[in-house]
Amino acid sequence: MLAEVLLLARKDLRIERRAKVALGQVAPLTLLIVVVFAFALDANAPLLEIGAGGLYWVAVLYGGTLLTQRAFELETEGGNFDDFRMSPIKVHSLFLGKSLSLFIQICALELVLTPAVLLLYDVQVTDWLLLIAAGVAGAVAFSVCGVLWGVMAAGLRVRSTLLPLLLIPVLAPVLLAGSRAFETALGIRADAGWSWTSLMFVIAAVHTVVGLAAFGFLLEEN
Amino acid sequence: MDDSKMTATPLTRVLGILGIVAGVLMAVLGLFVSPPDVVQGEAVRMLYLHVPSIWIAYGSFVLTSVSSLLFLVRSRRREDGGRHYDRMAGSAAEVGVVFTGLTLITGMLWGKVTWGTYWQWDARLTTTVLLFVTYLGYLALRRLPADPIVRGRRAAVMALISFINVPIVHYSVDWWRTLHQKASLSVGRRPEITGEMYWTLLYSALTVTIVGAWLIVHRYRVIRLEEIRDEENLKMLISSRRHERPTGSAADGEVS
Amino acid sequence: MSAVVKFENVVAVAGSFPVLTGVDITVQEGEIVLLQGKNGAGKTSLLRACAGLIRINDGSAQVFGFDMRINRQAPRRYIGLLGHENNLYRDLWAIEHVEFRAVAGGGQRGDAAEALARVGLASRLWSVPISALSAGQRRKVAIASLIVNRPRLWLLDEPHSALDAVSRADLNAILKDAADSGATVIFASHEGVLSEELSSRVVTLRGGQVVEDSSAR
Amino acid sequence: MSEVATVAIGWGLTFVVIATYSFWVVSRGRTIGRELGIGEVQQSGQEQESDLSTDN
Repeated sequence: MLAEVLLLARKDLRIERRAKVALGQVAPLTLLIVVVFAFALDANAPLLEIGAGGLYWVAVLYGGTLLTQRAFELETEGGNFDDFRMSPIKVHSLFLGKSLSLFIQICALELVLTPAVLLLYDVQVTDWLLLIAAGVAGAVAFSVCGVLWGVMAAGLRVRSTLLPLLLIPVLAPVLLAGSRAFETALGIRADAGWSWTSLMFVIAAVHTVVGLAAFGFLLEEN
Repeated sequence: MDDSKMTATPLTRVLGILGIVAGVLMAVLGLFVSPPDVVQGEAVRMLYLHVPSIWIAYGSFVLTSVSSLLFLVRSRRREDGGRHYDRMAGSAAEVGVVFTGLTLITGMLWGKVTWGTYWQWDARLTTTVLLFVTYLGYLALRRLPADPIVRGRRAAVMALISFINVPIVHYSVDWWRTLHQKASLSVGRRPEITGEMYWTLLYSALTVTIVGAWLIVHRYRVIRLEEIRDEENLKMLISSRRHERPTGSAADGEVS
Repeated sequence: MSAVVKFENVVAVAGSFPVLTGVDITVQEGEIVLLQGKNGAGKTSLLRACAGLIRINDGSAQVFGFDMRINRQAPRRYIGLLGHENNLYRDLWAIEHVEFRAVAGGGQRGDAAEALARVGLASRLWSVPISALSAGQRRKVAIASLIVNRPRLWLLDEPHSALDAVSRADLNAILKDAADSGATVIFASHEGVLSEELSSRVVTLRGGQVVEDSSAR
Repeated sequence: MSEVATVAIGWGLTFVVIATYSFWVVSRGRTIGRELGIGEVQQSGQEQESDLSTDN
């Protein structure tokens, strides 16, 4: 089981290393979002500082959605899921393998985005441990939900618009928790940062269980 | 299930008339008979719309989730492959979305009068708007043309996952807002509902339930008619394909 | 010898279009069956139905004895499917792609080199991204990905497309070897002449149905 | 906007929304019903084809 998960994840990451879509296109795009936020908010320093946590997670949400679409795009090369379904890899490993590779890509995205937000929005980190924990928690939740809702929308014709519509309402609580946790870590407000981080892990756990149960079913049904 | 070509039958006619009469009575009761609130004055009359709509919206989504579960569990045993449950889930969801929309409209109007702003990020309304978008996604998923069973299964799984999500959304939004409200003075406490107001509210809830039920039954039948039409088109397509002539065939060039 | 594929009056719908409108076909082990028919006659859909990739709406369908209306995923581990388009990971090298398929199917990484050699892909092309290969070379990589798992039922959709004469002969030899060693091969093809001398049996499809079945034997 | 006006708008809007939705559901049921009930007899295959595409 673990071998299959690592096999699939390694395959995805090798494709990513070759194609450089995640770091080559999605990361710069999310950096652009962070800059554009400043344009929108008229580079109003206090406002950007207060909003830093929230804007960061909106950028990650946007990048995460694109990475989720990309993760399934490469499986439906010929326009259908046939080979992915015919794959002798067990369905649970497919789900966890895809989630693992998406998780690593989202973490890479966050590693690029965090310094940018800290510099551009001129905020200091008061609690590094909380910042990292929240970042990881968000990445786990984003990747697991992304793979679950991604497979539901991926095989369909209108997937590029349907996936965000299905995914973002589900990720709204994660965005909420992530923002509050980051604001605590950045010392912008005294809030229960660790409780928000654990909430994100709970959401990720719930979706992992649901994903393990429903992934095989959804893979067949589109 | 009767195969009535129209969606009206004796049952729905009775239900429909009842709904209209009850509706008129509700308007009279809610707008004129029941007293204004000591604090909110006339604005409290929004209560008789807002609370029942939330009630029916959540009720419809519960019905959708229960039907979806039954569809997934029972589809093998029923001779119609559980499609009855799938249709129920679809019709309840759509009616639920309509009432969630009404909840938002009445909620915002009421908020404007009592709190002075249309949108005050109050926990309940924020959760409702997320629910609204979630089930709009569900309806979008149902609209994609596919084999009824395949579409049904896909929609059923989404309904169940979305239902599991409701408490998560509810909890996180509640927690977020209570933190916030503790900081600022909490305004707009619940008006005490006693006496005439209480009965009016109860009556309104009953009326809206009748209207909701009437809508779900009709919407269910529309889905059933759509399925009959699709099946007949399918039979027509199958027979036309079987009679394809060897040379230039009538149905040429479609996807193999 | 039990029948590998046994379809009776099978009807299947993709989206809202009836791709199979009542198919009757039985294939025994070791047979090589050619599916003929115009574009849109249902060849691809029949192959995908055998692989359990589409829902059977009506009729009875069995592959390796599994009832395809109850659990259509069951026989997949014995089946190799070569789709109309090569479902290849274009960013991987040829060898990496086939190695992934080999290990995923429970085989060894080494099997990949052997499979690529058998399909006649020049070894200097093995460590080249698939996106840089020609259509014929990509077809060989796809065929190698199928061979490497040594399936018992081969389902091939236009396998000879984009292959030159030499490669076609190689492919025919591979298919013959597979059939001789007990595998069953069903392939769809346009080029009637070339494929007929290879297959033991020709089945013609039209309008989603089998209209001719020349059990040559 | 005075309280009475708000209440009037609230109730008005609610009844309008419910009425239009009910009308839409019933009329959609009637059109498809008529199409199925009478549709097959006179309409040629082609016309029914066009109905199909406009509907879903």
